[in-house]
Order: sequence, then C-alpha cells, then structure tokens
Amino acid sequence: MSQTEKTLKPVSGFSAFVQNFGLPRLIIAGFLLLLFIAAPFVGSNFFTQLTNTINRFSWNAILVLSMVPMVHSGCGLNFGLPLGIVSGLLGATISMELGFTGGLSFLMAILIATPFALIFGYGYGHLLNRIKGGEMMIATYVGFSAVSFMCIAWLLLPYRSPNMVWGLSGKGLRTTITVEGYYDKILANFLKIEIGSFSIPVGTLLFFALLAFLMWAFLHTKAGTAMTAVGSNPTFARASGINVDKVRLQSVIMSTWLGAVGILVYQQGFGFIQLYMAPFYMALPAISAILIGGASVNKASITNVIIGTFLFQGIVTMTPTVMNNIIRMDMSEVIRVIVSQGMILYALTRKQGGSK
Amino acid sequence: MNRKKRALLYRLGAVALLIVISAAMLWVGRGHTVYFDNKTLEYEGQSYPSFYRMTVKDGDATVAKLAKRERGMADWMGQHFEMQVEVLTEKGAEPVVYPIKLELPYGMDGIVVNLPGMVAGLPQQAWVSEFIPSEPQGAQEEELPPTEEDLVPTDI
Amino acid sequence: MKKQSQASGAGAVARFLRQNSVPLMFIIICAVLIPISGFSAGYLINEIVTRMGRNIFLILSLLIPITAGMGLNFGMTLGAMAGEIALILVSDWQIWGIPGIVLAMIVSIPISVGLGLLCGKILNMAKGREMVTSYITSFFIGGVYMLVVLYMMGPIIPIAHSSIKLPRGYGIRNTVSLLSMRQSLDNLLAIRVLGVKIPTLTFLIIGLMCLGIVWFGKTKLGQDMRAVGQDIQVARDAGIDVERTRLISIIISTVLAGFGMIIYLQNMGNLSTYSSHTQIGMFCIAALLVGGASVEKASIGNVFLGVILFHLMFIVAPQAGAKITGDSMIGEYFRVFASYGVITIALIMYETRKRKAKLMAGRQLQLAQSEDVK
Amino acid sequence: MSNRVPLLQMKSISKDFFGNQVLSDISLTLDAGEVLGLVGENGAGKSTLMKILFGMDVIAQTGGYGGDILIGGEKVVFDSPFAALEAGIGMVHQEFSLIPGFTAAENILLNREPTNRQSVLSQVFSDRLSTLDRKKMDETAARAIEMVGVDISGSMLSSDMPIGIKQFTEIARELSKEQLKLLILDEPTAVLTEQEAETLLSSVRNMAARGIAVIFITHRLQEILDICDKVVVMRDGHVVKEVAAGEATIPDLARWMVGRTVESVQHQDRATAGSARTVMSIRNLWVDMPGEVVRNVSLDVREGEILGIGGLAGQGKLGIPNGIMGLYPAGGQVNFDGRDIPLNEPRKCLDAQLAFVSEDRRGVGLLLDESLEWNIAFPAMQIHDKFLKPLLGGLIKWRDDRAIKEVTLKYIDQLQIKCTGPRQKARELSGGNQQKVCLSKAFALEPKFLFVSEPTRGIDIGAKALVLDALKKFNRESGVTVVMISSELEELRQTCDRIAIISGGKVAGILPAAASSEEFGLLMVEQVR
Repeated sequence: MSQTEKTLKPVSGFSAFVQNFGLPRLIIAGFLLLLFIAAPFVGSNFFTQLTNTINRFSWNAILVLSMVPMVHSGCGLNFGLPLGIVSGLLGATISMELGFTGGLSFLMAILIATPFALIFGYGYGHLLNRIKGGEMMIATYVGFSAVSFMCIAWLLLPYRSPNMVWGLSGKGLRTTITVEGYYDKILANFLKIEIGSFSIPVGTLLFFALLAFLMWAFLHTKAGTAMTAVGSNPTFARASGINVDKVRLQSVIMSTWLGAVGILVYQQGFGFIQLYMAPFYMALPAISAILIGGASVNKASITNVIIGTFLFQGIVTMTPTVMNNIIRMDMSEVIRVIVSQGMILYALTRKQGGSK
Repeated sequence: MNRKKRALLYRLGAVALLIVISAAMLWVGRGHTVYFDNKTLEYEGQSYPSFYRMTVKDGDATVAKLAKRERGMADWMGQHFEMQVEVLTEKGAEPVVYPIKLELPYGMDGIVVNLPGMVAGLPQQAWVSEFIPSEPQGAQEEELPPTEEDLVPTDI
Repeated sequence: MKKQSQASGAGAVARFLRQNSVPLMFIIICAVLIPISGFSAGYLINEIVTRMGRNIFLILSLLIPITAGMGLNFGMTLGAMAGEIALILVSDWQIWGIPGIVLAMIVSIPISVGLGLLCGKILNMAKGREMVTSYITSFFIGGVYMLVVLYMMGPIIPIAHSSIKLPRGYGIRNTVSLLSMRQSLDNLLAIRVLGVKIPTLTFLIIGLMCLGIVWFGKTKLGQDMRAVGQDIQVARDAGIDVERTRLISIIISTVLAGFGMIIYLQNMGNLSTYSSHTQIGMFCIAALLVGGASVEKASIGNVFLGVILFHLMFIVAPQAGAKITGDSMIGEYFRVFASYGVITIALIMYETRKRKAKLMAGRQLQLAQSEDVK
Repeated sequence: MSNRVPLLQMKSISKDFFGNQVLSDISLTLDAGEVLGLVGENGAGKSTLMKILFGMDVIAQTGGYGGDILIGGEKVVFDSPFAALEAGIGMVHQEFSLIPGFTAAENILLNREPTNRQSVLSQVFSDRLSTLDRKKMDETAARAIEMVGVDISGSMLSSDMPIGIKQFTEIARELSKEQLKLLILDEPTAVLTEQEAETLLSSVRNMAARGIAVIFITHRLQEILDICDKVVVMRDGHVVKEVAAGEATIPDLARWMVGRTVESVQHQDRATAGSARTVMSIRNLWVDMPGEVVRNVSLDVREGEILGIGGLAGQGKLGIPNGIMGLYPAGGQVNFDGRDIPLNEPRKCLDAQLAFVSEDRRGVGLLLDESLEWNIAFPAMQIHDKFLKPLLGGLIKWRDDRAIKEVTLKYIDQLQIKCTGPRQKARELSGGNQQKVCLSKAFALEPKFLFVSEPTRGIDIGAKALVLDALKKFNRESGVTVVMISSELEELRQTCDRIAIISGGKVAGILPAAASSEEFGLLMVEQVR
C-alpha cells in the first residue's frame, strides 16, 4: 500500500551513530584502542607493536581488497577466495620452477598467476551466475574443493626445483617453501623507513595503494558504476540495459585475480609459500576484516578495507603480547576466532542483503 | 490450568528421572583402580610378612599372580569390591582362599590393598591406603592446541 | 495444454540415472578402487560394519532439519561439541563403561539444548541463508568451545586429573583418553558372524533411533515440520508457529548430534579435544549426500547407503592411491577432495533446480499460445 | 440464533492508509444462507473490506478501521485471521495456500489434524508429539470433499493437482471447519475451466442451502446473476449500488462499476489524428509475468499519441510493457519504427530509444540505496554514454560527477522533487517524489517512445496531477509517443487519446477516451479469465 508516503528522517544522536557504525564494530575498535593504551603499561614496546600491526596490514590488505569487486556486484562475500589464492600459488611455484630469482621472480609470479586467475575466475563466475542467491555457501565449497584438488596436484605436478620438492623422494612440493633468494621482502624492503624499532614497509604499502587506487578509479568509470548498480539492485540494472551476468562475471574475475596477487604479496612479507591445506580458511579472516571495517554483505568501499584490515590485524598482533602480560594467558587464538566469526555472523543476520 | 499443571508434573518427573539415572550412573559407573601388594606390612609394631605367591581371582578369571614384593592391579567399577585371593605359603603348599571384600571410598581413584595385612584379618584402615600417582618427572613439554593448519583428517 | 507424454522406458532410465547420479558415481569409484587397493572382502566388511556403528547415529541427526526446510545442518557441530564437553567431564569424574556413556549423554542434553536454542535463534534471524549461517555459527561456537575447554576448564570448571589437564594447570590436553569406556557399547552383546564383529547394541540403538524418526514423522510436530519445510508462508497462515517449529528441529538435531558424537567417540577410544568436531559435520553431510540425499530431501535409506559408499571410498582411497602413484598421501587428499566435491555438487544441483522451476512457466505459455494461434 | 438478527452486519466501515481514504461509510448486511455478490474495479476497496472482515494483520498495523462489525448481532473485533476463523468466517484467497508435498486430506486438515490419544512423551514435551489419527483425517477430509461436490481423492498430492482441483481443495478446507458460518470466495472461478466453474457455482448453492452465507467476489458478472441473492457494487471506496440480483443486468453492473456520476472527462482534441503513422506494432505477444500473464496481444501505437492501456488487475495489462522491455520472458513480434525489436534483451530496447517507467518503483525503478544523482543519470550514462569524460583518448570512461549533478538539479527543479539535495538516497524520499525520480530517469534518456506503468500508484493527489502533467508536457513538447498503463480508468481518460482494454491477457478492444463508461466496463469484464 502506501507506506512509502512516509518520508524517513535520519535519526540523530549517539544511538544513530551506534546504529550506523554497528555495535560490534564499536566494541572491536574500542578493544583495540584499549590494547594500544594498555601496551606500554604491561611493558611491551608501543612502536614494536605498531610496526608489527603495520607489517601485517601490508601483507593482508590486498587479500581484503579482493572482496570489494564481488561485494559491489552483489555476489556477496567472496568465500571462494581460496580459488584466487590457488592461482597465486601456481604463479609462485611455476615462477620459481622456471628459475627466476629476485624481483623478477615476483613479477613473473604475478604474470603467470594472471592467466590462471582469469580462467578460474571465469569458470567460477559462470557457476555463480547459475546459482544466484546461493553464492556464499557454494563459494565456500568451491574454494574447499579447489584447495583439496590442488593438494593432489602439488604432489603430482612435475616440479623439479630442489628448493621446492621433498628432499628424499625428489618429487612433490613441500608444505612450506621459503621464498628467500626469490622475492622475500621484495616490496617491504623497497624504500623501507626505519627509525629505531619502528619500521614501515613503504614498498608494500605503495603497492597496495596502487591497487586500491586502481580499484577506486575503476569504480568511478562507466563499467564500475554499472557494477555498483548491479550489486545495489540487479533488476534496476537489467532494466537499464546492463548485462547483469557479464558484470558479475567481471567482478568475480577481478576478485580472483586480486586474491592471486594478494597471496603473493602476503608471501613476500611472510617469507614462505604455504601449500596444501593452508589456503583453506584464508577467506574467513579477509571476510571478517572487511566487515569489521564497516562493509556489509552488499556494500564495501576502499575505506572499509583499510580500516578493517588495520583493526583486524591490530587485534591479531596485539592480543598475544598484551593479553598475555595482563592475565598471563595467551588467549589470542580464541579472541581472534570469536571476533572474526562473530563479525561474519553479525553481518549474515542483518536484514538486508541479497545473496546467501 | 489443570492441563498445564499436569504437564508441569510430567516434566518435573522426567527431569527427576534423568537425575536419578545420572545419580545411579555416578554410583555404579565410578571406576577405581585397585592395587594388590604382596608386601610385608608393618602395623602397630608387628610385621606381617609377604607370602610365597598370591593369586588374585575374580571368580574363575585370574587377575594377578604375585610373587613376593610384587604389585598387581585391577580395574573395578562401583563401590562394592569383591574378589578372592589364593594364598600359597610356599611352593607346593595347598592354596588357601580368602575373600577380598571392600567398600571402595568414592573419592579415591587408586586404592592399594596390602594382601598380607588383609589375610591376617587386621582392621581395614591398616591394609587399605590411597594410591597417589607420582607427578610426571621433569618439565613436560607444553602442548598447545593445534590451530587451523592441522586439517587432513586421519580417520573418521 | 498438451498432456505430458507418457515417459518411455528410455526416459525413465535416464531420469533414474540423473536422480541418482551421486550414489552411482560413488559406486563406480568404489568399483574401480576396491580391486586396485587389494583389500580382502572380509577386511572391508569388518571395517564397514564398524564404521556404520560409529557414524550412522551422527548422520541421522541431520534428517530432521532437512524436513523442516533448513537445509544441511552444518550446526550439528554444536552438538558434537556438547558431546565432547560431556565426555571430558565424565572421564574426569572417572565414570567408566556404559554408565559413563549414559551419564555423558545425559550431561550433554542441557548443553546441546542451550547451543541448539542459540543456533536456532540465529538461523531464524537469517532465513533463506540458513546453511552458510549455520556453518559460520559452528566456527563461532568453536571459538567459544576453545575458550571454555582451554581456559575455563581448570580454574572455573573443576578438573581433577592431571592426565586430562594440560601441565600448565588449566585447559584440557590435545587428546583425552577414553580407554575406560572404549567400545563398551559396541562390545556388549557383540556377536561374530563369519569373522565379522557386529556391535549388536549399537545397531539396536541405531534401529531404535530410526524407529523414533519414523514415529516422529507421524506426529503432529513432524507433520508441522514438513509443512514449514515445504512452504513457510502457507504454514504460517495455517497458524503453525513457524519460528518455534524451526527452533525445535534444530534443538532436536543438536541433541541427537551430541549423542551421536558420544557413540562415535566411544568407538574411537580417544578424543582429540580441539579437532574431533571440526570436520565431523562436513563428513556426515558428505556421507548423507553420497547416499542420494539432497538439500531438501533425505531419508533413512540415504543414511545407510551413504555411510556404506562413502566409507568404502574412504577406506580404499589411500591404499589405491598409493598403489597407483606410489604415494599414500594422494589417496588421503583424494578422499578429502571427494567429500568437498560431493557437497559442492549437491549444493549446485539444489540451487539450479530452484531456478529451473521458474523457467518452466514461460515454456508452457509459449506452447499454449502456439495452439491459440492455430 | 434468532432469524431476526442478520448473520453479518457491517456498519459504516471506513479505512484510510496514512490519510489516504480507501473505504468510507460501507454498510451491508447478510443473512444465513444468503449469497452476496461483491463487484467493483480493482482498487474499489473490495479486498480491503474483506481484509477488515477477516482480521488481517495489515489492517491493525495501519491503524485499524472505523465502524462496527456485528456477527449474529454481537459486536466483534478480530485482531487476527484466527479470531475470524474462530467466529466462523472462512476465506478462500486468490493465491493458493496448499503445501505442495501434502495430500488433499493433509492440506484440508492443515494444522487442525486430529491426533491419537496422548502418550507419555506428549505429556512431557508438548501435545504436538501425539501421532496423527490418519483414519479420522481421511474421513473428515472425505466428508468435506463430498460437501464441495467434486471427486477428489484424499490421497492426491497437491503438487499433482490441476489448478481447479486445488481451488476445490481449498474450499473443502473451509467447509471442513465445523464452526463455518460465512465463507468469502475471492475470485474463485478466475482459474477454473467453464465446467469446473459450473461445479463450483452449484456447490456454492449447496452451501447456501445448508445455511452458510457466502460472499462471492468475481469479475465474471454472469456468475453473479446466476447464483447471488443480492449484489453490492463498490467504486472508489463507496457502495454505489445494492440490489437484488434479479433486478440487475450485466450492462447495469458494468456501468455501476466503472461509471462516474458526472462525466467529467475533458478530452483534449489533438493534432494527432488517425492518419498518423504506426510507430510500434505488436503482434502475438505473450509474456510470462506472474500474476499479469499476457497471452496473445496485438496492438498498434501511433506516432505522437498517448495510448492508454487499462483493464482489471491480473488481466495482463502490466505484462505488456514488462515483456517488451525484456524484464519478463516474452515471445511474439514487436516492430518499432520499421525495425524488429528483439525480445528478452532490455539493452536492445533501450538502444532503440525506448524507455520504461516501471510500476514497481522500489523493486525495478530505483537504486534505493544510492543517491538521486545516480538514479537519474545511470541509464543515460550506460546507454548513451552521457555524463562521462573520456580519459586517455577515450580508453577510460570516467564518470563526470559534475554533469550528473547538473542534470539532477535540473530535474529536481523541473519536477519539483522534494529532497534535501541531489545526494539524498532514493530510499528516503516519499512515494510521489520517488515516482518523479523515475520519470526523470526516463526523461534523461531522451527516448522516442515511453512506456509508463501505473504512474500514480500509491502517491498523493498533488503529486498525481504533477506527474500526469509532466507526462503530457513531455509528450507534447518533445513529440514522444507515450503508452500509459493504469488501473485507474478515469486517469487514462483524462490523459490519453485512445484506450486499449486488456482482458484475459488479450486486447478486448480499443476505444477513444470519450467513449462511455458502460462501454469500458463491458470490455473490462468481457473475457475475464
């Protein structure tokens, strides 16, 4: 009927702020603030903590950024991130197998990962178009299937490089491969700033900034506008002549590619390539990070990515040391799980949101 | 109203039934480890020497065969412990059978029974004592729960 | 409108193949892998019988939420956690054997009901995306479980025995031995037929459970659940309390999963405190789907067929993989892949079927009009 | 129960939705065993009246109603349909409420299943753990089916039932309720074949003979005359006529339904005469739009005219633009300006400079969570590359936010859109202003041809006039051909040159706007199905 006649007025005041920002988000931000305040009192160095947080931020930010395109096009949170990660892993291992070293190996890893990401993303996108409305659950299991399939592949593919295969049998990739001599800290050490115990991996941050800028710019083009509209109201977009399936496909491919690049950047910071089951649950921290940053199931911005990654990684790095010093218990793992899963749960039980 | 009252009654009954079953299970299912010592017992200045061989039996099944200074053990559920012991004073002697009857204390996991003391008919507190396991030697390495990495299931 | 042409013989076969594609696929996989693995029939039958006793009860717990239209209950993990907590407590209290198992089941009930209530409430807030929500809920409660077991057991919940406690004085060890009740359910009344040990009592309990589920289907509540599962709006209009009915279905499922986990663990004989529950939901769901169930329809028959086929694959895959490639890990990864793969396929089929139903109407109109024009 | 007191009395019932008066001063009485026919155009207030009588939640949620309802002489207020059921009122809705996997018997007794004696379990947990008494269920259902007078097997699954049988099953469900005194049938014959409709009518007569009162809502006027004792005609929320069925004829009914007492049509003579060329021709169009199925429509639209499309709800008038513009699966031929328009491809229509303002503002028409700027500029940006700045030699099409703001301000000014600014979210506007945004969006496309669907639905009178004026102005000044689809005949007659009436998914006829109400009314109800 005509309920629409009522013009909704914006609610003002503190409760409105809480409503807009979301109570869980507020609690998390407050918690982190508390950790930072408490840090010096319990004897942990504030600057070391900050350095760690910034470092971890730089490793993870692109993985979180990879959520943005799919959220924009209404495909929901990218539970299928492992698919992108698998592409990245293929790029990394093939680049190393081919004997590239140093900075070149990183560049080649990205280049080699790209076709895989495009192909996987294409197939994955087509699948998601066939099952609109049930994306998130299926994405989860597509990711799982891909990871477990690749476990077999890591064993069977004819890798030969002695740096990567098991020493004894001479075949099958190891579970953890060091990237030392290849692209270890290749971005992090670029233009690195160091003041005492405080250091900033400027190169990695710049690389993230570049990708984030490209993402921001894309969203300001005709195609990017169409993507946002598809996510906001697919029927409207279709009525405006947009090929909804094609736009969604684009977004899935973009997300997958960003996932591939994201894992490579993660590796250069972390120092190791983790194969086999490692990519399994990598989607969940990235998802909760962007949600903590203020995104919802169908709205996300670059700001959400930056705030969310910082808050999430801040908690991950601060809790072990600070909490340990306060209550003599290392509860970081538990807190991380409860915070991240709780955040996803909160987002899923909100009323709005088109996909499952 | 009557209907509701009756339902409440039935519900309370069901909860009570569960509690009763639980209590029964707590009683009959309490497991103890009973240790049998064939060791010389010193009690109130007197010495009760160990025997050549003692065989603890649960009906026909042999639970432990103990030479001098040996210790045997048996698991027992419930509080009312009952076994038999066959005593051989020396090689080739005729075995004498004594019953071992004992109300096991609920709070004790491990209970040591000194058989020579029991056979001699001493009061129970003389031949029953609690077994306290020695603390594991050395600093055991701290084991912490696995994180998400450990994912390949071994078996289901 | 044209009458639908009578399905021809070939059509019926094709339909049968399509509807049972997943079980058939697994039959083929097993048929190929069993000879390669080289296991004897006796060994396989023994293993399968053991695993049926171990797993069927757990899988049965999935049936009721499917009836109520809530899909595959990934939240059954919550029940598994409740069962584990109960077992930890009972083994600390040193209650052994069957009394220990019975007591653990009773202790698990209030925990399961509490968790089921929470899960049900959350799922009622996320109608239409129950599955992904129950999946995340299981992770979330997994975190809470860790909080309880790793930090609260010891200081808050008294734990007496150092064989269970971590050396640091609080928290539970990675493995809790259940030796005192290991297979006591399976061994009571067990009989051997041609060298195969049959855990009669466990099977009796499973049989009773199946009867219980059949009986439940005949009650008013079972009827209401079916109504809610098929059309939530119509059920609501008819005066059925939809939210409550869905809530009850999840609670029942959680409680049963708790019992199932206790039966499962008494057979295994030890409890991996922090990992036993993480994968159990996934494997139970995979087994159910392998048996030919779908997201909206599952029967007791699916459970039995699923357990047999899925576990056959599970037993033979590592050995067969090792024989083919010389690496036993291949087989282990293959069975993990197969488990995830089958769930993925089932989910995809479920969603595409939903969409196909919508497209049918258009074709009928076209037909009708072409007749109109003539 | 005394014979003197009528079974049902409704006294001065009135109802408004947020100040929008939809019912005023409705009074009617009904005796036991009487059949009352209720007719009226869509929007006349029939369904609202029935919702009030049946205690539907919407009524209470929107502030209740005025006036009294008396059952058997006693005043009642139903706060839910269940209270109404309790009091002996049953209703068969247009949408089926059957559980697909249940048998006829199970559906008839849905949530009223008889149960066996209670077991211990049902005592401990709840009554719902008693098993169903299948035998009794089958008996009760069989009795109810017998009362309807059709042959339905109690064990037939409702997903296997033809539509007619579903309808009868629903009626059987109502009849199986012992306390049933009054049955409301909302367009029960709409989905039935002629034969089935016959059966239904005779079973309605049976019910009446057994003392059950029936309120019968239909657009098939012959049925009214066949079985009703009296007829109530509603229009614009008023009862315009209450007569014994024997004293009315079909043309009478049609005229009462549609006609205004004052023929207030100010039809403007326009330059566009019949000689103008056909700009769009539609042949054998079918559209699968749920609830608005188009079966076989052929229609010509002349260049520069405003063509109205009217008809009762559910007859398919809304399906026409939605099908042509590719929003619902469609088939047939559509030729625009000499070229065939491929169906099911919205982009092709828009490229051919067609535009569409949807009746579903919130679902199709707007990006509720985006700004007005985006809403207005989006289609034009995507279709005609407007409001874009080429960068790097056209390689990148950058959104030109300044141009977007300009055009938005222009339309805010032109259509008097009330908002806090061009960046306000569309969700926050009132219905009328949202409609203006939808129009702006279409105008910004600068189309040659415009479909406008239900442009005044759910908006207040002031906004109505503004919207209609804007349309007329757009048509006259830009020479754009407009096809306007509306449920409100009066509005069509004020705005359009010609009016096509859709009935049963087909064109029942095309009349000039000046034709009489009776003619329109007859066309509307002619081939209703």
